[in-house]
Amino acid sequence: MTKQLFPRLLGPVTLVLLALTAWLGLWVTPRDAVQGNLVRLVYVHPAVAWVALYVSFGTATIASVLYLWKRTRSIVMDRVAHCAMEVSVVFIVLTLITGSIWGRPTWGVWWAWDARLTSTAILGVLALGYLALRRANDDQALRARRSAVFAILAAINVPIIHFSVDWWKTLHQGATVFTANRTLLIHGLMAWTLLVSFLGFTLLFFWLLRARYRLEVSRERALSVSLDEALTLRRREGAF
Amino acid sequence: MPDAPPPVVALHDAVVFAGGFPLLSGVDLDLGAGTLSVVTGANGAGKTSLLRLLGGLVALSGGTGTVAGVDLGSGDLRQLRRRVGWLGHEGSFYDDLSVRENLTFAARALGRPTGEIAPAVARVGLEHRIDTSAKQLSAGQRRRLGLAWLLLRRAELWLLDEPYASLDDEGRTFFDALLGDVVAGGATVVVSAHDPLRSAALAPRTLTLAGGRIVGDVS
Amino acid sequence: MPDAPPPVVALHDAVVFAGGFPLLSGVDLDLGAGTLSVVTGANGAGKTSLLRLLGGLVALSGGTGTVAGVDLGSGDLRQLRRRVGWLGHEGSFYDDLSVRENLTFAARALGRPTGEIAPAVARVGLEHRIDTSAKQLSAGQRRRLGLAWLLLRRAELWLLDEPYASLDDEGRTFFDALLGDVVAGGATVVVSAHDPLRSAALAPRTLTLAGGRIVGDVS
Amino acid sequence: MIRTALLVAGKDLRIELRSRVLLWQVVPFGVMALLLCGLALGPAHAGNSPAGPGLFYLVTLLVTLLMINRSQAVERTSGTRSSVATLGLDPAGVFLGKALALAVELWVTGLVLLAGAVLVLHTALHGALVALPSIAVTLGALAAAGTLYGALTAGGDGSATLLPVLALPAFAPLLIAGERSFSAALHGGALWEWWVIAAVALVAYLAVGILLYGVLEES
Amino acid sequence: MIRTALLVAGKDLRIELRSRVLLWQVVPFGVMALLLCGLALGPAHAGNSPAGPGLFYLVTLLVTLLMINRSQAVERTSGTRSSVATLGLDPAGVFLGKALALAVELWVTGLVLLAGAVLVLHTALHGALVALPSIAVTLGALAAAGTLYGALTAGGDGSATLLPVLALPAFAPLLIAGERSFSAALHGGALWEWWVIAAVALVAYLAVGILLYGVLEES
Ligand code: HEM
Ligand SMILES: Nc1ncnc2c1ncn2[C@@H]1O[C@H](COP(=O)(O)OP(=O)(O)OP(=O)(O)O)[C@@H](O)[C@H]1O
Ligand SMILES: Nc1ncnc2c1ncn2[C@@H]1O[C@H](COP(=O)(O)OP(=O)(O)OP(=O)(O)O)[C@@H](O)[C@H]1O
Ligand SMILES: [Mg+2]
Ligand SMILES: [Mg+2]
Repeated sequence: MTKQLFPRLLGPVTLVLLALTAWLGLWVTPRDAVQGNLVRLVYVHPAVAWVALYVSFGTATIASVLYLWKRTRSIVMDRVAHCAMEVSVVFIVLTLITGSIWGRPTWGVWWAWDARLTSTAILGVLALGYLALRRANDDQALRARRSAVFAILAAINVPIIHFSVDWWKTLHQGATVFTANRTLLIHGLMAWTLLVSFLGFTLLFFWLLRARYRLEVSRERALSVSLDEALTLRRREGAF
Repeated sequence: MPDAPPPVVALHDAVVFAGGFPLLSGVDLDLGAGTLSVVTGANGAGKTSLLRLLGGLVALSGGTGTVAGVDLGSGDLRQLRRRVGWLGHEGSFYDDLSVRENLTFAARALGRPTGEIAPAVARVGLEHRIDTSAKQLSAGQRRRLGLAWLLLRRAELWLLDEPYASLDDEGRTFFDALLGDVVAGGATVVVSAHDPLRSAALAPRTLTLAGGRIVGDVS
Repeated sequence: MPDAPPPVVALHDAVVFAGGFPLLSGVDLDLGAGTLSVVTGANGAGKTSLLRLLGGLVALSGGTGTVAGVDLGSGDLRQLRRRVGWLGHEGSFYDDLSVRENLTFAARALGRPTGEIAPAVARVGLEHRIDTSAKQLSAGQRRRLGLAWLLLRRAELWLLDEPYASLDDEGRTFFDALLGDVVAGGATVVVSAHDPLRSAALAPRTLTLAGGRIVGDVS
Repeated sequence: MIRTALLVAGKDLRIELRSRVLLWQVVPFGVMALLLCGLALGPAHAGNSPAGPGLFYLVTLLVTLLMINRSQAVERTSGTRSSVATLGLDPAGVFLGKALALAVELWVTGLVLLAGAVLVLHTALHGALVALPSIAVTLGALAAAGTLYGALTAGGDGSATLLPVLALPAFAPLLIAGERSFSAALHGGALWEWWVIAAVALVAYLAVGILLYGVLEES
Repeated sequence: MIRTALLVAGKDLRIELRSRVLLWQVVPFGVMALLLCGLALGPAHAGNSPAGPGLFYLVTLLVTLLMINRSQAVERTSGTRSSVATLGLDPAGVFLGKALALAVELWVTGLVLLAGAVLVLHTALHGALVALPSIAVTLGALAAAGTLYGALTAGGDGSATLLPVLALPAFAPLLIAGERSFSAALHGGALWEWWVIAAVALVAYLAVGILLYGVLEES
């Protein structure tokens, strides 16, 4: 019962949280003295970036590690890694877009050669590279192993992105929402709205991941039906 | 209690897919140690694919199989490959190295004394080409180099894909003699071929493939 | 006055060097139109090299030669290649293109109607592989694709290097029939082979090579 | 000649579509290189930087080298060469066709890179649009020159490494001309001079290719 | 493991000696690229220019990409793969051996390029000598990473183009570290920090390679 309840609630809860974020972010919270209405992007951009870096890329990396470890090796892990990486591309692109939209009025440019921005873009190319690597190999097992290794190598970029603001003094905001010792710097309504947005986008990721995974499974099921057909056809080849 | 030695090859309903196409569509096969089998069948029947499966060069997609004690589904295919001697359609060496250097590499990799190289080369009749680089060899000479490489191997399981192709008469005679020696030495040999073997003395088991399955089995 | 038609192939003391090694060491050869010749000889005797010379794929280093009216020394080898049908040791197509696309390319390049493709494919028995890409074909299927490619060519001079290798029984029978047709149609065919041809009806001239020279000639 | 050119170009583009190397590999490579170059320049330099056109062409150069290799590799998988050589295609047509296919691929990649430059390097959109015809011509010239040099280096040992050595000096003037005319489009200045140089180079390389491609093809 | 490593490294270096790709193609390419870069900088900038180390490493990067391709291509000519796979070599040893061979080649090329930088870019000789150990470590790390990424992309469609996409982000930090420590050697500054980064990267890549190379090899 509960086992079925959770996935079924995932979609509605996500929608409610995102709607709540929109309502709180657009109507309830105040304008900022300096940034004006632009500050409302704070309810989108950090949450999307968080999902892109840690939740989705992290899921892909963990699944890859689990695939490579002999005891937990299974096609499920490979599929999860693949699907999470695809969703990750979406969130990285969203991070870049929301960041650019925010950057245009605040920094006066759509793009700057800031360490965080560049490394985020490189992470996007790496995610695309992962998908390209998958395409380049036909053999299922080899593809799974190679892409898992690559995902892990690519994940080194995530901490680099995170610390880039400290290592290179840059344009991009430093850690403003959470400081190193995990205390919230912003207070009141804004903090709650932020929390809701983080939750909402995180759930959105899992929702998308689940949808993508099911698509993959049904695709594979269709494939295995066609494989069975191919098998009978092949056997018939020898019949005459 | 154990009456018979375990078979070297034991496949049960083995299926191999490549790019959605079934190369093998359910093969059942048992081969004992020290046996010689010839696999025949029309073009595209799956002979090469069967040999590749036995050599651990492709993975099993369905069914079960054990070769030389290694489980094809869950075992370490690299272990298997070490014990297999493979001769493919095309010669398989470093093109830029000479005959001698190729064989030295193989001997070192296998931990064999390099003293065995000269006799192997002489046996396949490449003495006067020993310092020619592999890419300059003719088709039959490449095949002979492959045989010399196999001679160094002393594998448990020999997989030979159309070994006769592009060998001349003398080469085929020599090859038949070699097969006899190998089988007598206790190794298992699987040969794919379109013609029956030359030497009647070998009396192999003949497996006929069609559509990725075994449809005939005559010993 | 002219009593006999000029020979299609006329070599006089032809020598071919590659990297300082004589592949052919003085070949004298005359072949008339509409004849079938089989070149045999030990591995490394120079069979492939002779065919490559006749196809304009290597240059003459010494002696003289004319093939299909083109002087090998001073003529336009491209002219010659246009008139030659070549089937090499290994299949020779664009690996990423399907059987159909490869043949369409050839047909277009030769200015043949694409309507001839389907019959050619059917004739070599590749109908059910027509949309498979060339790199996925088995060894024998590649050989068959090569034959289909040749069927489109309608060349004057056919050069076939070990065509039997990796063809199955049915394929060889078909191939013999094809040879009969081609020779009857007036084309000249040179085949290199290690076995005698299947069909006794063909009655070819047999040239034996050794050490880059012709040492036997039986018709 | 034109028919052959279209045939060859169609074949090359079809292989490209089939293997998706351009889409999945070359374009991401270009974007990545652009990003890294931007990073290397550092924040101080970015922002409608005068280096924009230079970087654009530098990355284009790298991409071109990759694509030329690919364009030549297609022609020499296993036995493709002998077979296609015996089609006796008009070399001028082959040259034009391969250059055309390469140009199409370069134009597509160039558009993506241009978009990247506008977004990432803040190259002015208007300037980029003004520069478009000059870029098209320069990339065309690059394709013609690249095909020529590709044929020059193809087939030998390690041709992938020989190509850049020979081609770089030839490409350099093209790149400089392209960069100047792009800069001129951005910042105002004599646009035509450099435009004309690229156009002359295009015509010259095409002429040389049409005349000499046959000589470059291996015998 | 060490024995296998030395065997494989010896084989790779011997092939390299035999084919002379390094001597005749890679090194000239590097020198050429260095010259063009110097030219692009213009006379104003030349003369112990601060760009020296950056250019040196940029050229090294290009050279490395070429050499990785070459190092992998050697393993997959026609049938090499199946035969060598059946030698069952220890993958950790293969990785170490190939990385070692690549490192040796990179060191040789690096020395030539360094000499070129001193002569052409007027990089101070003394500084270059001080930088030597750091360059050696950086190139070693590059070789280890390159071997890893080479295996990752090997064999697939268009691996030559996939390699740079995947490897560039991994190489970039190495190059930056190398460049900084080279600059520090020239102009004074903290040498050790960057040195340590390169050394850590070297050890990390070696460890990853030893652990995971077997996973990357084709089945
Ligand atoms: C294309 C441009 C941008 C990109 C690619 C980008 C990327 C990122 C990434 C990857 C993070 C997550 C870092 C982490 O959690 O470790 C992040 C966080 C954040 N970004 Fe951006 N960003 C961009 C522009 C902007 C702009 C213009 C602003 C505001 C002026 C901004 C404000 C923030 C804030 C406040 C955070 C949360 C910081 C924290 O709590 O650690 N970003 N961004
Ligand atoms: N990736 C693939 N996709 C589709 N079909 C494939 C693929 N790989 C192989 N095939 C097909 O698998 C079949 C089996 O090939 P295999 O090489 O095992 O045949 P074979 O018995 O060795 O034939 P031959 O006598 O010609 O060597 C062939 O029909 C081939 O076309
Ligand atoms: N570049 C070269 N340097 C030295 N020897 C060479 C070179 N190229 C070819 N050879 C030699 O030339 C000889 C002739 O080769 P060719 O391929 O013509 O023989 P073949 O009769 O076709 O043999 P097979 O029956 O094995 O196909 C071979 O002995 C080969 O080793
Ligand atoms: Mg076969
Ligand atoms: Mg031959």
